[in-house]
Amino acid sequence: MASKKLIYLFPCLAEKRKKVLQKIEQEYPEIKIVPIICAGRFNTDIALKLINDGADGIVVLGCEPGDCHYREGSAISERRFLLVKHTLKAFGFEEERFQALWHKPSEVKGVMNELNLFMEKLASIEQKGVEE
Amino acid sequence: MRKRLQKQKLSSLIKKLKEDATVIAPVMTDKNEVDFLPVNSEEVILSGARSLYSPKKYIFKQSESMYDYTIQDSGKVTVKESCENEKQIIMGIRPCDLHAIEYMKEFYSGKYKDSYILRRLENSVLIGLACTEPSTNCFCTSLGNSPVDTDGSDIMMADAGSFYFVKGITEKGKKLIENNKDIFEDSQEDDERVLSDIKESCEKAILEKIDVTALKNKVGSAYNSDIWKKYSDICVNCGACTFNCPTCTCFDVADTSRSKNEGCHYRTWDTCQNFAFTLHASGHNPRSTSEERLRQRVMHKYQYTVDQMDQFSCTGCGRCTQVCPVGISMIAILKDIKEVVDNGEE
Amino acid sequence: MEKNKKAPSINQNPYIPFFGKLTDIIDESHVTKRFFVELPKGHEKVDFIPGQFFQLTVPGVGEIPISLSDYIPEKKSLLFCIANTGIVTNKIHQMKVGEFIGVRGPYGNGFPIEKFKGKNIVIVAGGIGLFPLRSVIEYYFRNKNDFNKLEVLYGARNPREIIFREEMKSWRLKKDTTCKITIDKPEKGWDGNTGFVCNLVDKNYSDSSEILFHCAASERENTVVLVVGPPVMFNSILKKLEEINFPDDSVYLSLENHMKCGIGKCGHCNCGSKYVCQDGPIFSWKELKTMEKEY
Amino acid sequence: MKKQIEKNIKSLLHSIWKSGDMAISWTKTSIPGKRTPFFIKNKNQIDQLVFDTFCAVSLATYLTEFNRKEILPEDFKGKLHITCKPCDARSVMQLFSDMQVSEELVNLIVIQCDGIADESKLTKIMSGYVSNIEEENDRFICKGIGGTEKSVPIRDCWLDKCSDGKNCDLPYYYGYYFVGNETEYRKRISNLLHTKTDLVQDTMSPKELKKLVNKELSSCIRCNACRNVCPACFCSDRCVFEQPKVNVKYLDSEDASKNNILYHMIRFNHVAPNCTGCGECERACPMSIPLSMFYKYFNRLMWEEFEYKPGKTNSERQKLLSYHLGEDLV
Repeated sequence: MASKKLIYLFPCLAEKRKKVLQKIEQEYPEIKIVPIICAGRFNTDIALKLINDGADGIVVLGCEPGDCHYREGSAISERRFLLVKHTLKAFGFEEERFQALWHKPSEVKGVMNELNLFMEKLASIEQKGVEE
Repeated sequence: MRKRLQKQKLSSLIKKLKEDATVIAPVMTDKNEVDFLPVNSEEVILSGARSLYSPKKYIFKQSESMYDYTIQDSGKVTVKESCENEKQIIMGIRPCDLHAIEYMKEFYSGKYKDSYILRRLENSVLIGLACTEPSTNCFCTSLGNSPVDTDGSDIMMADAGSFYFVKGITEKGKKLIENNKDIFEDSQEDDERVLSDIKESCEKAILEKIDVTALKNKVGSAYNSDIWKKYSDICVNCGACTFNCPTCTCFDVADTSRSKNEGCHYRTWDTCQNFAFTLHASGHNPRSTSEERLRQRVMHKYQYTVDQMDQFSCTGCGRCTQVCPVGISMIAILKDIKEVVDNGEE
Repeated sequence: MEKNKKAPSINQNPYIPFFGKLTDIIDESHVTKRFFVELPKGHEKVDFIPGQFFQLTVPGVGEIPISLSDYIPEKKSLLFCIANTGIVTNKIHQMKVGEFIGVRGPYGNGFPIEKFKGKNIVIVAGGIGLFPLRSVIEYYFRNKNDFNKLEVLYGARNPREIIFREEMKSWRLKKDTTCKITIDKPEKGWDGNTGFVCNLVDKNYSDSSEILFHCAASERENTVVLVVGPPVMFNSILKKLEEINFPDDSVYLSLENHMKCGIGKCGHCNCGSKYVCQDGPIFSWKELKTMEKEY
Repeated sequence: MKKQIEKNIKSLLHSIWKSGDMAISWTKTSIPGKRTPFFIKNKNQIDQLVFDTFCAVSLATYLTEFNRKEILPEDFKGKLHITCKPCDARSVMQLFSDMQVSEELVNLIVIQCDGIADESKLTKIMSGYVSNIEEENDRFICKGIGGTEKSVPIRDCWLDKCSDGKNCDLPYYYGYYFVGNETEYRKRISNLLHTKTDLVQDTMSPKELKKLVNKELSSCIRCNACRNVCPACFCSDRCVFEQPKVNVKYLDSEDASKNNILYHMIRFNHVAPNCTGCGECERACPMSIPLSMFYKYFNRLMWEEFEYKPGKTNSERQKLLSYHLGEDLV
């Protein structure tokens, strides 16, 4: 049952990220890609809203902390994302639904690997839900 | 039409009524509070003081859809009105809440008629219950109401020890009694005295009494006084008072979309204590301070509706005082107003 | 106002709009546009008094009150002039010809136009306040014989925000009509008046109102002043009018409290014991003096 | 004992009062068991203040409202004295460290507290309203409106946070006055602080928890009481929920219960880094929603992840919203 998943990807708009995004579009056409300026600029409330409205997963794709074009951008959001995960947990959503991926803009393989893992996790959550 | 209902027959009455309507009555929730909820049969609580939550939510819902829209491919929009026609019977409403429903009925009529609420009122049978015990916050007698008032109800009940004294008030109520006449018994001649007994004992137990009726049309003169500042300092402008108030009628209207072409237009409760309530699109806010918003709430209850409809829109249930997280008491405000008004007259 | 309409029954739901087609959209200034809405079958006839407003709905976005600028019976369409200020107006600005917009109304009391007959009309407007007054101006020209002179005093923030530019030129050419425009601050390429619109009702100002200050005293007595604009603006106008002892029952203002339902139920526009949407939005200065200052 | 503390507060205030000062404290209302905040604007009002077992309202909330309204009188030129229970004192500390209120302005008076009772809990225990309450040692002697009389242990009416004891520690701050016996107080709470409590988040599966959250929050009426009494919610009129022009309308669903979950999720997501666990939200909630099940979780999270307890000192910057280059992550 891999059909009809609602997954949002928020990539930061580093120049060299185009290649990855193309690849993701090819492999996972169901993922909705919403570009943002920087992962540090990501409004975490939106993640909460989307998941509450029934999205299956949210992925934020940003540069490694310390490597961010805006210096502290992704580092500060790393901490905030931790809070989002715990907010989800506290309210009875699976925290795995929210995931931040930190990669160099030019990297493709690593991103795809992690994305695969993420998709598998989502599938297993669903499996669990069915079993229960 | 006067009848008796033996207490053990109550559950069979509810069972019978449930056949063609939802029966709503005060029950004990798992948080140990009395609330109006749809009931099965036995757990109904028809004793003690009025419930913390009013039955307003079954007439004026916290949020309700007003219409659904669909945008067709041609761009045309079709609208489907949300229309509830479910019958409901609300039991155990105390006179203060009955007054509130009566007020609401009048407010939502007028030149333009709020069809959602009026339709729901038409589909409901309201069974009142004479109030045997006040809460610490009650002050209905201050507003000229009494714990055994029947206006607003279709049927009035009163606890008379082993049985309930039942009185059909409106046609709707009398019909209901007629349909279930095997459950009711005929009443004795002096049963009516129950009401006056309850009235006497209940009124005696009310802690606070201040003659608000004498203030009718005079509350407005306290508009510029400094009592508002005293309370607005403390007030946190949360709106718990307005949402728990049985007569607060304000609502907000908004649209939401379910998909690209579908969605609904709905309304939710709103409160004048909210900063954004009066905010203009330009950024100007007529009631930008806490003081003005608190004054609006009090003035609206005791002056503005007197101007518009010649009645207070407060029934003295005291819920605003009870739920206030910082302990602002409506009676204290009224006492201050009275002082200001009296001083002004001298 | 005589409202000879029958009171509707419960089943006539006043909250349900009907949908009209946008037949034409014209850019007015850089933040305002004109929208012509064609009335659908069954709703062609509109009993409307200048100054009344309609509730416009964009499905899925929201509902807002907008004053009617004109009703064109020949074309069976309504003219709304809308500034881009909030979420809903922004959405309306993005709409294209052929799309549908929800309309219900007209609501409010409108200007007591019958009372104005045989009098001079002075219109004072700031910014987009001229939009609702356009219906009065159109009414004036259609029933020219009923009225005396007309003067439009208009203040805009800057020349780019001046609305009804072309119309104003044509109004000026007509008999008995004057138009005066002012912008808030001096700007390159503007050789007209500068300063706030309240200057135009100041007797010491060089280019002040013709009817109020440069005509016979009897003319001034036979005049009504209609003011529409933000609260800051109309308060300063009222101050100026107070200085010349202008009678308060000949000044009419439009309040623009936040409204949601348009029919006096939602409580947002409550101001004292009045609901601005139902008892207003047009109030005379005399009424306003007795009301709480919550507008 | 309590009478003595009240007396001490009054005499302390009298001794430190200078003209132009203001104080925030509690006073009685006409309703038994209800205390209301009280703004003392001149010296002869000091004697009206009350401190007893029912002073539940946290006065720290009012410090957040300096931006919102003019609570200071026009002739204010001195200090703002604020009486606090130890748990509220930590909220004040948090406001200091978030730079919401200047330390120079506020004079903190911490009062020894042996647990605060909740009037609504008393009503529930009595299963009726009370017309008169008297305190005797550690019991309330209550007289019901119907005429019944009952003695109730004070401990049964305590606010949840008082029986837990996790919020009772004093902040590390040199500048407060303590009314009562500080060493005795510290001794009493020292063994309370490290009790471990189980949270629903640990014991329940997400699905069960979701059900529970759904059930509890479906009764929320969105009156904003939890937000407005929260000392950590200092955005007042500029709160996200009150922005008419926000592009994303967060709460636009006609389904109220779904909406409520989002409201509380966003609220906790915003305040969790500053939440001292004062429990005001739960106390203020007119629908008795057990909001503690959420804030306790976040309190523990802050401690476990960052060794950070909001409100511990007046200068520690909260960890979730600040970052300096080179600092360790998480």
